[in-house]
Amino acid sequence: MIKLCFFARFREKLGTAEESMTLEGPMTVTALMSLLAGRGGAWQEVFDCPRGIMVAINQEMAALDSTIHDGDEVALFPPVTGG
Amino acid sequence: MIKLCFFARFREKLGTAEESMTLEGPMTVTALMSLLAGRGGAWQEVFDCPRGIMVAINQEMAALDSTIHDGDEVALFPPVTGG
Amino acid sequence: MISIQTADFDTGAEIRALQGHGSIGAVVSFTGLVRDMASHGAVTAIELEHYPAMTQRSLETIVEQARSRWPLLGVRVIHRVGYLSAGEQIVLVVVSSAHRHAAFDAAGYIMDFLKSRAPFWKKEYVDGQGHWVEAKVSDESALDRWSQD
Amino acid sequence: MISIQTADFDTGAEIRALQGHGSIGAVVSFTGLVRDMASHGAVTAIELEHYPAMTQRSLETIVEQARSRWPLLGVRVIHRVGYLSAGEQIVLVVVSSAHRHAAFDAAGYIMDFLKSRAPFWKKEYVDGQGHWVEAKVSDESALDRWSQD
Repeated sequence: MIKLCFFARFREKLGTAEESMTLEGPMTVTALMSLLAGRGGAWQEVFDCPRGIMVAINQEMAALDSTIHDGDEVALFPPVTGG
Repeated sequence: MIKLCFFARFREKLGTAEESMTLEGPMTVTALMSLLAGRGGAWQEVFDCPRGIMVAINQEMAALDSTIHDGDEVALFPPVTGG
Repeated sequence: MISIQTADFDTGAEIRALQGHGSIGAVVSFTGLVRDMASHGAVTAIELEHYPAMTQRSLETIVEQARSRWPLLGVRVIHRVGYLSAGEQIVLVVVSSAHRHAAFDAAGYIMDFLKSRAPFWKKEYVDGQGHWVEAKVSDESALDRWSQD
Repeated sequence: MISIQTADFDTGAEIRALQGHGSIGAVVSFTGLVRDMASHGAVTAIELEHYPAMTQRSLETIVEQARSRWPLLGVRVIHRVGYLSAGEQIVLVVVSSAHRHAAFDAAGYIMDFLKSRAPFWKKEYVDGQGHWVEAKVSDESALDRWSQD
């Protein structure tokens, strides 16, 4: 199981802040995004193109080719705009 | 007549903060410094070498080859160290 | 040293708190405020969302990096979250050092990385309508000036 | 906007006073303090001399130059003169702008020029002995980064 977290525009568009997901085996962030985009609707809109998507694994910034393992917390969000 | 002002280390070394001086005609800052150095003693020590001396004419920073005219206020001081 | 909070802060008190040490010669502060104008109209308020589990850690990393680059004597970072009205304070960075260039550079560095690395998202309210603020390319490119080689 | 005074100042109040305008997004402050150490020992106090007829004008010129380079919404400069004990505040520069880089750069610019162009001289007291502070080459060379071409 991994935990997925969505923030800001993504959270609103998807209508959910987090979910749990069963992981078949380690996969890249890109593969996870394809999987989510495959759900269609808002999921496809948000995750169809990896451009403009930031990812953190276990609260550390990660890259599109980073590997996700069982037990990870994976957060997907638009570029940050604080300060 | 011109007014001469001295500050900080110069003021202390010369034992005077300001004086009035009769000007024969327009002269450069360099010429004024030679004239002051010619007084000997502390004056010579301070004005013998123009390096490390800043000058302002009528409260504006000036250069060694700037011209001093009658009625000017000429300030001579070491490099500033405020802030 | 790092606070994420809904409450407002007292910039003067935070600056005074960093001035205690006798070898401090320079204190630089940055305060970010809610501007009343956006490209699409007058902003009445903003809403700041964050990623609680990650935000504190992210700011700590940024501050550690600043401390490893400059000899700093004190650092304070406060970032607010939740609803904030136009004119309200959003963020405070205060840095103290023996010398002014270290304090200026470190405060600028922390703000540049905070803007593009710390997980905060801003929604602006214009005529009662919320709009998520788009990230600016300039925030990402601002990091270039801190790249070492 | 520019004050030369013996009295202390309230950094927090000065920053607040510059935050009034709704289009302000960034306020940067610099506070300079009397450090308790010099190369030749522990400093107990300093004495600041200035050139009254010129100092105000000199600071005005520096602030005008900063205003012509960056879109500033407010500028406040306070420089103290006379006797100051270790730990006391010497100088304050506060700059407000719509954007943070303008505020950071303008505050840094004003301090760099103030340090090498404004007629103030500092005497440090170490064991009751006064020593005039020597100008640092780094203060003059700090101006290079502001040269435009």
